[in-house]
Amino acid sequence: MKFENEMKIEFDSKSQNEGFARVVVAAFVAQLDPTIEELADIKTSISEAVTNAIIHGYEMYPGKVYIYCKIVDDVIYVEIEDHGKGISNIEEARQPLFTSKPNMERSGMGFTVMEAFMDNVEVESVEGCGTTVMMKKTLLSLRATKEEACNE
Amino acid sequence: MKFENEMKIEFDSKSQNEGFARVVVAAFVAQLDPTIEELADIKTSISEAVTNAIIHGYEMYPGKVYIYCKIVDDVIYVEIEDHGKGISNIEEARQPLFTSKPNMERSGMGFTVMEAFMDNVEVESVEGCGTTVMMKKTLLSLRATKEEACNE
Amino acid sequence: MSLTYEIKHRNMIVRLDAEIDHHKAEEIRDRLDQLIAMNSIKVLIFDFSNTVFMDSSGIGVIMGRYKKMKQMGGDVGLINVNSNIQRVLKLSGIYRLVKNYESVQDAIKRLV
Amino acid sequence: MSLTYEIKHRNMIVRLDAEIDHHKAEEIRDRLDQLIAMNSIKVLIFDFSNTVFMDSSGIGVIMGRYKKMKQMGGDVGLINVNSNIQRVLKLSGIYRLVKNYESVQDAIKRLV
Ligand SMILES: Nc1ncnc2c1ncn2[C@@H]1O[C@H](COP(=O)(O)OP(=O)(O)O)[C@@H](O)[C@H]1O
Ligand SMILES: Nc1ncnc2c1ncn2[C@@H]1O[C@H](COP(=O)(O)OP(=O)(O)O)[C@@H](O)[C@H]1O
Repeated sequence: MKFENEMKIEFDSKSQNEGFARVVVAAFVAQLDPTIEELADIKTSISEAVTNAIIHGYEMYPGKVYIYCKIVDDVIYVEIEDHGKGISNIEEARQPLFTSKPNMERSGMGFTVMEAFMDNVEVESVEGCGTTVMMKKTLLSLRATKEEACNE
Repeated sequence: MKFENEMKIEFDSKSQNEGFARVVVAAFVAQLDPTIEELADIKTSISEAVTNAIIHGYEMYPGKVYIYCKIVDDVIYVEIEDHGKGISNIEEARQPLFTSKPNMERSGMGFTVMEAFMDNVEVESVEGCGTTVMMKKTLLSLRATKEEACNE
Repeated sequence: MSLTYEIKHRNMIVRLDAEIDHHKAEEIRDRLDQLIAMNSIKVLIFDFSNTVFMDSSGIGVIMGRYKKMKQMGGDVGLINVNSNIQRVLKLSGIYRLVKNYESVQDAIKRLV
Repeated sequence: MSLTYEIKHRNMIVRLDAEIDHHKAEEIRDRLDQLIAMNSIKVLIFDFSNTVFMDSSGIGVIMGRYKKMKQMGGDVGLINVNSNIQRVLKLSGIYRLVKNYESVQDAIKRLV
């Protein structure tokens, strides 16, 4: 039988909610018993996408950040959405070290971190409408445990 | 200036999400630096309302539980909503020890716990449509800290 | 589930989970009833030393075991209950039937 | 903010917060720049021994301080970086400019 669970969360585009978003996703993912490294990968990726929504999507304007999270067996699927200003050139935005806010000391490494730490990252954006980042990761730890259990 | 923050969350009516709901609300409330006792009060009340939505609202049917949480200065406002079967007699339901599921070893103390641990609890319910429990609590710890800061 | 137990002369000490809610309660109840039956337990002591959270579902578990043990001529006691959990238990009036004890020894002395 | 620091002969060791994200980064940056200016710091050592989480905002903070310190003829080093944070730092290529050291002594010896 498939193991499935999903949740949605919506919160204000305030920087103090970045840590909150990490805790929420980490708590939801905890049911899969991830390794410390897997959990760190997911928390870091969430942090990057949520920060981007707040500082690039909404800039100084107040708005809502939406996270949708789904677990199907050992696969975690996360969507981070904002209704902010959108990205005009997604390809350029995803380049390592590219940032539109160097004066804010942004490193331009957000998308690179997500791509390195998750199995798959897709970005959809419409200028003036907002951005959705979709990420997927398979927890190998869980798969390994299951295989062990089968071999016993 | 008013300190304000709000969030909404929506998750499956599965019992493993009871713990998840507690962590989410606790993480959101953490920004107010509650005492251990205040945090325990809030977590316990959330747990009661979410459990009720899952076992009484939806019984064995799958559905969604919704939590809305707002902080205004030192006041925490929480709404727990289900679109389940509703409560026909709210007054009776709120009586200590009243339960419609004694065979499930429910103690009938859920509403009593919420009333004891939160400052104010309101229940709205429409049979066949669902139930919303609205709870409020002022964090005295925060007020005390502020007054101390003023007196210094 | 992280429930562990120890049995001595038909007395069973059960160290409960870190968090007792409805999700956990069902597992705990089934496991306890199985252990009680298999070992003809007379005195059941709930040890809360690992438990940091309990909602009213825990009251149901304790009351259910209390009724069961009493029917069989046994009894139930509690040890190491933290103050937050005590506040939940107090509300329910369960302390008229089931008491907190200082230690396992104390509980067994008074209950057996 | 839980940033603490120690200054010895214009060397400053800064023990950073438990979680470094964009929210914290702004505070950390402002505090560091103030401390660097006030104490004419020459060598800045970031101590990550309390830090359990860092995202790419932390890279920005380190890079920013690195550029600043270099301009003034100073330097920057890192100590006690856990493996998850190292993975974030590695991605950015920052290790070509700023290195991990074994200890405060080691860092000061090589950087001063
Ligand atoms: N949600 C978003 N809304 C608008 N623009 C975005 C969003 N996310 C990323 N961007 C754009 O993509 C660029 C690169 O993002 P990223 O790799 O995370 O680096 P950084 O956040 O350090 O700038 C950003 O500088 C910004 O211009
Ligand atoms: N969300 C809900 N939907 C439908 N019925 C509910 C809901 N919440 C509470 N009730 C009703 O109110 C009764 C009392 O609730 P409560 O005081 O929490 O005790 P318990 O959950 O132990 O039964 C329940 O037994 C149930 O009949």
